[in-house]
Amino acid sequence: MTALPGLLDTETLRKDFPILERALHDGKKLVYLDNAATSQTPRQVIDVLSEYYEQHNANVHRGVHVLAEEATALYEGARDKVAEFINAPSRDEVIFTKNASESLNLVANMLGWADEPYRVDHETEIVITEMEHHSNIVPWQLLSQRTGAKLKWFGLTDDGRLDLSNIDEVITEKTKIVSFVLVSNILGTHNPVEAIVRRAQEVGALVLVDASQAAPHMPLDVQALQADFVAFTGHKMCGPTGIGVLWGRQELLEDLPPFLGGGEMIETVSMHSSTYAPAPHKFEAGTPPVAQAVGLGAAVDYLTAIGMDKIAQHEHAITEYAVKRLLEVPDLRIIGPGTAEDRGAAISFTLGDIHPHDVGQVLDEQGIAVRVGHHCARPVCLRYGIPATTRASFYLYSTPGEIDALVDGLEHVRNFFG
Amino acid sequence: MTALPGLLDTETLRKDFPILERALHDGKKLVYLDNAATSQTPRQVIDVLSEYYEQHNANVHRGVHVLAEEATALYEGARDKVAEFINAPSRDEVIFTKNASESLNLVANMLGWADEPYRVDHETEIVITEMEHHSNIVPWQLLSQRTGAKLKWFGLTDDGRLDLSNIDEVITEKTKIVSFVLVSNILGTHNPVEAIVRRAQEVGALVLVDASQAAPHMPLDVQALQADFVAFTGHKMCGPTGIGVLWGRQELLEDLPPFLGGGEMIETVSMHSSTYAPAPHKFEAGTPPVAQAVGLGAAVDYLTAIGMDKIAQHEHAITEYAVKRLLEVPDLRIIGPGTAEDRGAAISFTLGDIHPHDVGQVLDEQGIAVRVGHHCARPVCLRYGIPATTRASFYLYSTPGEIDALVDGLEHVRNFFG
Amino acid sequence: MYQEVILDHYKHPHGRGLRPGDAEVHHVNPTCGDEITLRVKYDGSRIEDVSYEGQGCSISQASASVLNDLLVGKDLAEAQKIQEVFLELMQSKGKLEPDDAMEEVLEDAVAFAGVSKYPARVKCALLSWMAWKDATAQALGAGTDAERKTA
Amino acid sequence: MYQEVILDHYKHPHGRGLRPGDAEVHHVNPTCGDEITLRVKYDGSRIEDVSYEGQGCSISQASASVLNDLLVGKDLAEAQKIQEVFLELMQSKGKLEPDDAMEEVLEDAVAFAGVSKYPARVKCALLSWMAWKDATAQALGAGTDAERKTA
Ligand SMILES: Cc1ncc(COP(=O)(O)O)c(C=O)c1O
Ligand SMILES: Cc1ncc(COP(=O)(O)O)c(C=O)c1O
Repeated sequence: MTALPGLLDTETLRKDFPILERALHDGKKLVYLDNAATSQTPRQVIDVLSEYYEQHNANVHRGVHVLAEEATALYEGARDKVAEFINAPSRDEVIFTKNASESLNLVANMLGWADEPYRVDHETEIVITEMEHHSNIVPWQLLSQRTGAKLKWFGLTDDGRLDLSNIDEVITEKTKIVSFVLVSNILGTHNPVEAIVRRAQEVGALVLVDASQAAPHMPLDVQALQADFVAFTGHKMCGPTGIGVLWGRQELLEDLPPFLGGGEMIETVSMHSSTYAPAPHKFEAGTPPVAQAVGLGAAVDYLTAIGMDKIAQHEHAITEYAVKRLLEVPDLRIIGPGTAEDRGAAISFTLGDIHPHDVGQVLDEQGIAVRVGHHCARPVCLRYGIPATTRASFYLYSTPGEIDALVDGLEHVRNFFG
Repeated sequence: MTALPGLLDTETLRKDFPILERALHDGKKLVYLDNAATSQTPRQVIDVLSEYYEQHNANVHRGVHVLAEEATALYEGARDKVAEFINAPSRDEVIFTKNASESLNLVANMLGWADEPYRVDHETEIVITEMEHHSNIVPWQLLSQRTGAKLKWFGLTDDGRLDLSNIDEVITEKTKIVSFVLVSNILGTHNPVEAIVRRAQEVGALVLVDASQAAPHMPLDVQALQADFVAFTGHKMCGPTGIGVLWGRQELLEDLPPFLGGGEMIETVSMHSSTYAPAPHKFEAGTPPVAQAVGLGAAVDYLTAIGMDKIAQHEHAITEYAVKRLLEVPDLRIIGPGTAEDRGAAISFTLGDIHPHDVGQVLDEQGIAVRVGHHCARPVCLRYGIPATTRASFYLYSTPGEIDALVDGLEHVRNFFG
Repeated sequence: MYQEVILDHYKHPHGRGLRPGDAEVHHVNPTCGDEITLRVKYDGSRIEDVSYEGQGCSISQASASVLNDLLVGKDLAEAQKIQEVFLELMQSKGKLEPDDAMEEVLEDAVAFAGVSKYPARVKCALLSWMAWKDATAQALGAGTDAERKTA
Repeated sequence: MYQEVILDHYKHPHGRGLRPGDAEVHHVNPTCGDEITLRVKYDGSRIEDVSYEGQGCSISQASASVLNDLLVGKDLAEAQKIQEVFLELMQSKGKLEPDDAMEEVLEDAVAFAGVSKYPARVKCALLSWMAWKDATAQALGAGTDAERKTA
């Protein structure tokens, strides 16, 4: 076992994750390196979910009976936890959605239906980047098609970073919204928020940060980011599936129009017209993912107890080790930053001309779970002229031993197809 | 204990629901009569959820590793189960959403962005009814405001049924969509689908049926309904929160445009344009509520094993008994059909001039959980000139003894405020 | 939560009915349909009348009655003090035991302490108080507190 | 799943390269980025050539090579029969043990039986076959099978 400085006590911590005990393919131990796709769920979260259904389940906000009040308190309590986790100035700025994709679409739709000065229309421009997840590309393509707004984007440098050299031409007086990823799920790149926010503020554009790959892995402070909206997703941060978050600045949430209509989001309804509840409820139509929000609250408690700074430190050490070890593998080319500086714990690579699908399959036969494909970021593959990549991504429970297993596995892949 | 014909063996069956064992307020046994708001969750579903996170959790559709294939098989297996449950001609017609509200908004948005002949615009009309849940009102008000389409509706008769006497004036050649509730959550009314569908087909309008209060309680056959879309929600049918369903006819799903954009719903993406995956994936952007779909599949298994016809029979017997017993309570007025014919298992009522909030609170003190308020159907309250109602709603585990407890509780309420 | 005092105010509300005023607001509790129409009449900064009409549960009705008792005749500053103390009590989640000082300020209204344990009912108890605050802002053209829309 | 036969076809693909044809299609496997450009050339109802270029995993590449082997020279009806049997095998979820009759029809392609256990890879194995079906429909103007858009 390799000892690296800054590692968490993974031996203890891995016991919290029942799935990490699983044996695959005749007894091979699971080496789970697909954390950028989804993280595993600790016992503490699974138990909270069961307890919710066994003890407190009810619809929220509408009841005077005990269960309804308990469920409401748990649901709204989860909002408090998330607000604190991201240092939101107000709990009412935290909107629960079903995933990060809905959060991103929510902003696109708010702006499409907004009044001035927010309205996106054919005279305005939208700015994204070439390293976005499809969930931060397609909503803007749809908005652009439907409003006539022009979609622009930042390109990438050869080493997998944003090319901001032409920032003043990309973000202009016409720009209404700049939406970009804080940490790329394919390249691992950690993007420079400040430069982009500064320019956006100069021209009066709003800023949406896709923090799906950041919230799970590092301290996230929405006030420090100075963005207007921040989106992330529960299942990548030890939480359940079916829950996402959009944080937005209160004045904006007050001014912007609703998206989905229905129960919970109204103030009063007649057949002729309706008025809407204040945020966050204005944006939470229908019965919310109650148990899932409660589960996310438990995940936040779990992560906070360990400490987000400690988790970031652990992952940095693991990533540094992984970069070093991977670069020892012949014919392996990292797609993205070639060091552990300003990068997250997802590393994409190609292995000679062995197709990633084959790499992934042969690794799987050894119990090693990685992701292969375009990782919902196909423009990045186009940019670097590759059909797909293999991606290994780490989390708080990842160990140097797992990196060693990956490297051994890759050797085996090379021999197999050699 | 009253013995009624057609009852299920609730003594055995209630053991499946841990929450029904709960004691409230110093040992009072929970009498849960708020099933129209949300149903309780059987052990069988809770266990499947835990097992998912403990054994199979992964992101779906994108992976070649074992966990990803297992999670995908479970998720898509749940789609098969739901398709069978509603007798869908094809599994690809089943779209997973986060709740019924999203399902209803999805249709409204599809039609707003559709090409001819489906497009809703300022020359066309939308038809709903006065007994809709807010989730089937507000999306159409938003669509009407945003497209200029005219919103029309069927009124109600004094005994809580749809007034279809002017059906030919309400549904006209201009009508693009007729959206109505199969069973009302406030009145309990079971609506006559055939008459409405026939008229809609005559004029070439699409039909959306809100089956949120039907799917949990009776056999549902989307082919027999002859509707174009059917929406319902998981948490009212023994499933988890955070999952809903939209069923739609395949040709329509092929022709209609997507709503939310993102991962999973694409075929291929470049910065300049994207193409979309075939349905159902076209309408499932982002990581879906995987565990919740799997949980819904388990709920469908649970209900099917008991038998939807048997459940319907049980609830009919319970409802008949409840109507009879409630009408014995002085000053109690049922809002909605005054018999058990063509009605579901939700009964709304007023009790003299005691405000429903007070009725609900005093019942709660006795461990009896009912809902009070406008039940997200405020136009119904306006129609009948009442501020709110008290609603008792039953499910497969409801017993005659619980009806008796309710009636005793209401006597206590009358004495308290008398 | 149903203290004798509350039931009394509910059954025999004080100052109910709409009388002439300087401003009128209509507030709704969207979750349950409680409604109140409330008017305030000021004589300078002195509250000459608070009149109201509404429908709702015992808590919201009794609370309006208590409000009328407590605020009519008071000076605005004093009334705001009372409103703040009542708000504090209602937001205490049942954890605040009213002391003598509070009882002196709130009089009958301390009976609402038990209501603060029930989040769904806190809104009922506060409905008339929020309406009064809003109406006052309108009547005196003061401040930025009229964020709730009136119909 | 990586049978010797499959690896052989992957390393030494048969009939690879684009040659003149009557129709060309481009198919993509959206989940993984496998791509194929495929042309068919018909002489009446006889398949004169199936030529292709593509990038993708060993399974998709080997499958295109096997397809070329199996279909070139065949009559359309016979080719469709082969395609259907291959489809059946691939959709069998690993539960179908190819018998002699099937082996007679599919020859080398029975090696793909193991792939059918892996849903994510079935699409790879079928990519060229779906492209062939589509191209054939275009070339012969036949049927309604061209539902997948080509780029
Ligand atoms: C008739 C009806 N339609 C729609 C809904 C909305 O369902 P959900 O809140 O799960 O979106 C409900 C329940 O709240 C309902 O009873
Ligand atoms: C950077 C990034 N943005 C957005 C998403 C979308 O998250 P979800 O699939 O939970 O909606 C993901 C993950 O899939 C991601 O990695």
